[in-house]
Formats: sequence, C-alpha cells, structure tokens
Amino acid sequence: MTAVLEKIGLTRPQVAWRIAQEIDEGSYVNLGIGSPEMVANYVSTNREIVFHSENGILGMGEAPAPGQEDGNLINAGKKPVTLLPGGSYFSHTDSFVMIRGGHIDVCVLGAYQVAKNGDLANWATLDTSKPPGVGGAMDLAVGAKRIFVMMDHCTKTGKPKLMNKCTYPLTGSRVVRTVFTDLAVIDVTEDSFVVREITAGISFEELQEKTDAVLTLSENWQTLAPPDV
Amino acid sequence: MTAVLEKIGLTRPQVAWRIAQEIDEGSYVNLGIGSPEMVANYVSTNREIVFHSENGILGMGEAPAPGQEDGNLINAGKKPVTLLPGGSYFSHTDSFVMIRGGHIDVCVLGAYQVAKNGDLANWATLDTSKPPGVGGAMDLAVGAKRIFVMMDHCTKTGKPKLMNKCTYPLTGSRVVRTVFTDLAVIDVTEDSFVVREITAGISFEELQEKTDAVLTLSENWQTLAPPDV
Amino acid sequence: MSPPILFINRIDWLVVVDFAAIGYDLYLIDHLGLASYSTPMIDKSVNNISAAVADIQSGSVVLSSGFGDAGAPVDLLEALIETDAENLTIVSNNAGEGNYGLAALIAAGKVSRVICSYPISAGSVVFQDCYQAGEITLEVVPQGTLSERMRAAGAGIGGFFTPTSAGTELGKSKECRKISGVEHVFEYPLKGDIALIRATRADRWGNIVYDKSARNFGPVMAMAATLTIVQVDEIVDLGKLNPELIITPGIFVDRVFVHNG
Amino acid sequence: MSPPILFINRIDWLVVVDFAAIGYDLYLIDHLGLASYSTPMIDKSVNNISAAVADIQSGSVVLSSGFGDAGAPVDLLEALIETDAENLTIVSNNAGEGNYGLAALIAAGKVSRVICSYPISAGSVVFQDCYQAGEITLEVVPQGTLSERMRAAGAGIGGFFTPTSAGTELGKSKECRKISGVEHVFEYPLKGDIALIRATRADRWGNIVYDKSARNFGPVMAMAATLTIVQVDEIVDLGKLNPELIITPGIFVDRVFVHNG
Repeated sequence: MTAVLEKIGLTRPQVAWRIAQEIDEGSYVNLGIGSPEMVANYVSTNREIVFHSENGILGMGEAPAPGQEDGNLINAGKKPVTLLPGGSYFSHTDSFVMIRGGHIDVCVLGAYQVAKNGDLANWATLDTSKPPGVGGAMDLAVGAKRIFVMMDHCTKTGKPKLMNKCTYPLTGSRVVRTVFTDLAVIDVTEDSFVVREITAGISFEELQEKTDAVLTLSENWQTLAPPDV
Repeated sequence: MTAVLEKIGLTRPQVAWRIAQEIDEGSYVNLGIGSPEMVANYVSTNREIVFHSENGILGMGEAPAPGQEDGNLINAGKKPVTLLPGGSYFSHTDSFVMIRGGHIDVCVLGAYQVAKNGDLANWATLDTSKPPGVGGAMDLAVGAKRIFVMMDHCTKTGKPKLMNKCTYPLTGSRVVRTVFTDLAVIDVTEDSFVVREITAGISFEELQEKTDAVLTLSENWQTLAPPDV
Repeated sequence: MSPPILFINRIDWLVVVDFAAIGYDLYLIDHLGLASYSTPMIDKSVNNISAAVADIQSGSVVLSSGFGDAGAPVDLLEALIETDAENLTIVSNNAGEGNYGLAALIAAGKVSRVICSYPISAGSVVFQDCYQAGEITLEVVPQGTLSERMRAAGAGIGGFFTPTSAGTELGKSKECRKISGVEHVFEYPLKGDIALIRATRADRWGNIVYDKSARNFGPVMAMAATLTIVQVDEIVDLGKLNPELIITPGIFVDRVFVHNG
Repeated sequence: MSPPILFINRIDWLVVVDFAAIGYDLYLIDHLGLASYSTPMIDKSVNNISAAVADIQSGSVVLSSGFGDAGAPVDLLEALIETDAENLTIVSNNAGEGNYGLAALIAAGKVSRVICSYPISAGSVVFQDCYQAGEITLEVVPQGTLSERMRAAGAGIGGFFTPTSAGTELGKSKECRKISGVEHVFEYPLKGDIALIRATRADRWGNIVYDKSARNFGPVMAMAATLTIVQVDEIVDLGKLNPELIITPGIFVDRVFVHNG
C-alpha cells in the first residue's frame, strides 16, 4: 500500500478502477466517450457486466485485434469494438428507449461541472467560437438509473468543478448520483455533497479548499487507496 | 351480362370484386375483419398487392391448406394465414407505426354508418348491454391514406346507412374516401356524397330514396355491372 | 503484498478487497449472506413456474402479451391463480378466451380491472359474464394507442398526442390539440408493474426471439414493465441467438421460464 | 360471352375490362401510356444512381443515415452533388467527416441547414468552416430526441413530452410540462421529404437488412420520409431474406440502389 499512499491524488486509471468496483454484477452500463471508457478495463472477467453503446449495441466487448476491425461495429466514440456472446444490435431509436426509459443501470460521464443539487454541465463550454454539439449526453443524463461522474476534482488551472451552482450550460438538472474524482468519492444527496471516500494522503480540509460547494463528511467515510493499476 | 343485370344489387363477393379493381399494383392494403377480407380473393395473381395485418404481418397470403395451420401465423380476425415470399413479421408497435403513420395505402372497413362529411361509425352500436370493443378500427380510420368502406347500402330493416350525420358513435371524423355498397360506388368529397357508379338496374332516384343524405351524381357516372363472381 | 482493505461502499453491501490475492477482483458478500462468486454469471432462467410469479403483489398492473392465443403467456397466467395476488389490473389486447389462461385467471376472481382494445371476441365469455355482473371494470383503448402508451412508458416519454380517437367517445374526456390542422388527443404512458410474455427462445441473459405473428405485444410489454417474466419453449446457450435477430434484448427481461422445461 | 365494358374509375385511369377473355383481370392503361401488364411485379430497384436521386427538389429536408461513417449513404449523398437540388436541409447525427459523402455535399454548397446532435467530430472540418463563415445554419438536437422526433413523424404522432433537455439551453424556448413530478419539454415530429439510407441487403419489395451497428438511424429515417432511397451492397431474390429479420419492411422504402452493382 505504501506506493499508493505516497501519491497525492489518483491517476485516471485508478479512478476508473474505483468506479468499476461500484458496478454490480449483471448491470447494464453505458460509458461516456473518453476517460469513462477506461472503466471497462477494470470490470473483472468473472463479473458479467453488459455494456451498452448508444449507437445500438448491448454486450459490447473490447477493441478487436489489429486487422480485425469492422467499420460497422464501432462504439459511441466511433472506435472499433467487438460483440460478446449474448450481445445484440438494435436501432438508434431502440437504443434511446433503453436510455431515456430508465433501463440503463449506470452511466459514467465526464463533466465540466457538477453542482451540489446534482446539476450536470458536460456538453458546452462558454466558448461560442465553435458550433455546439450535444450528442446523447442530455438523454443519458435524464435516463440512466444512476449517473456517475468521472472527472478531475479541479480544472487544469486549479478552479473547482464541484460547484454550489454550475456556471456552465446544464446538461441535466438534479441528475448526478455520485462523483468520482482523483481526490474523493462524493455522493449527491437532496441538496448537498456528502464525501464518502477521500483519497489517501488528502485531508477533508484540503478537499473542501478545492471545492466550491460546502462538503459534508459522511459518518462512515473511508480512506480510498486503490491499487497501482 | 344479362344474368348480372337481372339481379338488383350486388352480392358481397361482387362488391369485394369491385373494390379489388380500385387497388393499384404495389399497394399496401389492410382489410378489415369480415366481409372486407373477401377483397383479397379478387386481386389477380399478376398484380402484386401487399396485404398488411395489424398483428404484425406484411405480405400475408391466403389461408393454409387443411392441416398446415400455424397458431403463430394468424390474421387480425385470428384465422390462420400464410406468408408470401417477401413478407415480414414485426411487433404490434411497428404495425401501428405503419397504420397511424400513413404508410398503408388503402384500408377497407365495414361500417354501421358513413356521413356525407366522411365521418365513420363502425365500432359501437347504441346497445349498451354488452361491453364495448374497438380493436384497431380508430387507428386505421385516421391513419390509412385512403379509407374504403364496404357495406350494404341499407340495414337489414331497410334503414339508410349513408347519413347526413351519423347517429352511431364515431370511429373517426372525416376519414372515409369512398363507399362501396351493393347499389353504388360513392365518393366522399368535402361535404357531400358524389355517386360515381350505380349498380345496373338501379336508378339514381331509387338510390337517393335509400340514402339519408342528399346525393350528387357525378358528370362521369357509370353503370356498375361486375361479373357474376 | 498489501493487506485486505475493508470498507462499506453501499449501505447494504459489505465489500472485502484483497488486491494481491484476487487480482483486483472483488468478493461481494451481499446483505442476504449470499456470496456472489457462487453465481458469477448473469442467469435469468427460473426453473420453477411458481417461483417465477411468486412475488407478484395484489393490486399490480400486469401486462399480458398475445393477440388472441398467439403469444399469450397461458402458463404464467395460470400460475398466478395459485398465488396470493388479487385485485389485479390486466392490460392485454383481448380479455381471454375459453376457460384457460387469462380467462381462468378472471374466473378465479383475481382480476378487478381490464385495459384492452377488444374484449368482445366470440370466446371471451368469462370476461363478459364478470363484466355484466359488475365484478370487473373495463377501459377500452384503441389498439394502436394501447401499444403506443406502453411504448411511451418503456421509452421514458411523458405523453404524446395522437389523432386516434379524436372526435370520438373514447377521446371526449381527453386533452385535445390541433396540430398541423389535425385534431389530436393527449395520451399518457401506460406502465406495468409486471409483464408476462410468451416467446420462443431465450438465452441466460434474457435475450428473446419470437415466432411469426406471435411477436405482437411482447416487445413493447417487455420494455414497459418494472418486472418482465417471459415464458419460452427453449433456452439456448449464450451466443446461439443471432445478434441481428434478438427482438427483445435482455435489458428488458428479468426472468425466463421454460414451459415444460 | 360478355362484351368489354369501358368506364372511368379514376380520373386519370382508363380501364378496359373484358371479363371473359382475361378471367376478371384488368388491363390498366395509365395516363402515361404505359401498360401495367409489362410490369406485373413490385420492383423498387434502381440501376442508375443518378436516376435514384434525380427528382430531389431544392429546399428538401433530407434525412441521412449513419453514425460517423457506419451506415452513411456516401454514394447517394455524392450523387446529389450532380443534381440541381440546392438549399437542402440535412438531418443526420453528425455533420460529415473528411471530404467525402455529406462533407462533399456541404463543400459543393448544396446545404443551407443542418439538424444534428453532434457536428463537432474531429473530422467535420468542412461543416465547421461553412458554419463559421455563416453559410450554414445549425439546429442541435439531443441524439435521442432527434431519433424520437423522426419516429413521431413516421408513426403519425403529433408530438410528445420528453424529459431530455428540460431545464437546459436546448429546452428553454420549448413548451414545458411537469408530468409525474418530472419536468418535460414538448417536441414536434421531424419529417423528411427524402431519406437517404445505407444498408446491406434488400429484395425487390424494398425489404431491408442492416449490418451490426450500421443499423443506427436507418430504420427510423426510412419511416420518417416521404421518399426513402436505400443504398445496399446486394439485392437478393424475394423470399431470401428471413422474414423475422427484416428490420425495415418494404412499406417504408421507395427505391433501392445497389452500390457498385
């Protein structure tokens, strides 16, 4: 453990690993494009999780071996994937029936900001010089049973992303269940952030300093020390 | 022809034959339960018509040979049918996408009454002693591109069924395109019945007597004398 | 080698982690005391039909597939007779025929309400008798609206406008709106607590394949209920169903029971 | 033997009937002077790609299938460049990549408006340049709402309430309604004049089969347009497609063009 404890803040693979531990056997899971895709790497092979891709796949497997790519079998990030036994294909319409209809157990999304009431901002910045694009983010935000956010605790310039109120355009209102950052695991309750786990080496006071909203520390809080994945 | 002319009023098979002549090659056609099903018998084998059944069949063929019935392959009247090459199966939801979405070219329905504005009454009588049942009639009424009604010109007790205004509960408002009875072929225009064909041996005056609404005779009206089918 | 770390990660789950020993896997011991490593796979098959329907509660809204006999979950409906569930609302296209399946459930006094499009088939004598006796209430819904309301429930749609039934008795108490010159009525989603479905084949993930026109209401009911139970002829190995042909993916299915299996 | 009877049964159809001679069949001679007995079958296949898209009008709303490259009707889109059609509205999930297909159509100045969910893929340089130059307007629609609005158009639904985009910039000018405690916005159908679709196989009735995740928007776009044109790899004999596996039945398809066929 000592190697892990010496490091301040988790790596992204470690955050992905931590999220993977939160996903129950048999769950139907949608992973957002980018870092959330890493979560699939840490779901063990003896726990069956069914991954959903918004472009019409259930039971999505890992990337194909080089040379085995099929342009008609891609994920939401348009990267080649494979299909596991038991997987299925369906239309976009049916895919969003699954999403909007509350059939996806867990969706892991990145975010610019999350507010203490669960508001999510992950589709648009305040930069209006380029065209907007939303993809399936708003549908996932309102539809999945549990929205997990995977993000750095602060921006690259050190500004907080866990907000009292989002300053970026919203993707959905009161939708986030839990936020997994490099520094903590934080549940969103009715109207506050409750810290459930703090990365080893970080104090609650340090965590609060890096957060815009007021944090509550859970009675049962734990130290989070993932393996060096 | 003399045998046909001596008879006053068409038989139901003759009305079905007449309707069949009105259906273009390549049409997608839904036939209501009962007498309208007879129309399929008079679509010639060298004209391809695709029959739709609301329980999820396109390309429905005729009844199977005795002993070849399949309880999973039935029509809307729950009678065994067959599937033609090119036919397909789909869910009820998709079947009513076809119906409500205007994809069915022609639907032939029976009726208690049709009004001069195209109102259709074919789902409920005024008898409240038994439970009501509507099936797919209201969906077909509003959805099909053209609604043909196949019915006797008058009730068994001689009362008119082509009405100034329906007295029976409506199935749909302003939906009927053409009415085919034993006595005439009558188009429904903006707000009047226009007689296009009159069965041989019937005068326009006789037809008017048997009709509640005022009839208009088309300039191009014809005598209708189907074969003795 | 790192020591095991013990922590509570959900209020009802006790999680024991020994990274070095298990290669970052978790042994999950749930609050029922069942170790999940004894069931390391998704398996939705249920061997016992009584177990398949045992937890259906009184007052449930039960979606029942089928168009006439085709696709009707006869055995599941009859298994319901032996449970304590009563005061059920049945949503189905028809109201049962003869004295089996849905008609038997009605005859057993389990059904207080029927929502359907066509309860007056020649053989629906049991329903009609109960209706006349005032023992069952009836909501008649146009067939396409019935299907679309269930789809809305399954698809997370809050409601929709349809031209079907506008200007008729069935539409008269509904919110109306003229859209593109056509009168529409507003319809709400119709969600089931339970869906009982008859299909042909399944796999242990709950992927479902139907046969011909027996598909009918199965797909939409599977997506519209909180708990979906499917009666099939056969369960095949995972991967044996063509992924292009799986009509109801397992995400919509909770339990699969093999009829006579 | 009865004499022929001549009558007009539709204003533009001249019908000659000789019952005895033809066994109650009709010889239909339409107003174009083409005898229908020379085409006694439904055949939606079109051999020439130019002919497939020749009658697309300026100002049309064109639904274009695909998610990225998978399922994109590249050849049909490029064939549109050679027509007189301009001022097109394109409805698609993305706004084209590289300099082929949709991007080529945009580069040719044919597109004045794009309705899509995600126009900012890394490769969508042509669109982004035209957007920055003010040559193209953009309506961004959430992906599921885009799909559902087209389904509503295809399904004869006048509009629906969805929770997607409620409380966001994209929902702010829309009619809102709280249903079961959840805020929803009202969405109208999105109908196409034309759908251009890429699929795998077809038959002459226009039945369509897709491949893997290239299915995506094909089925919904086929049902949502007045005229649906499908680009396939192969046309097979009628009856060769599994009737359980026909994803888009021919009722939604008007023309089928074999790519490189």
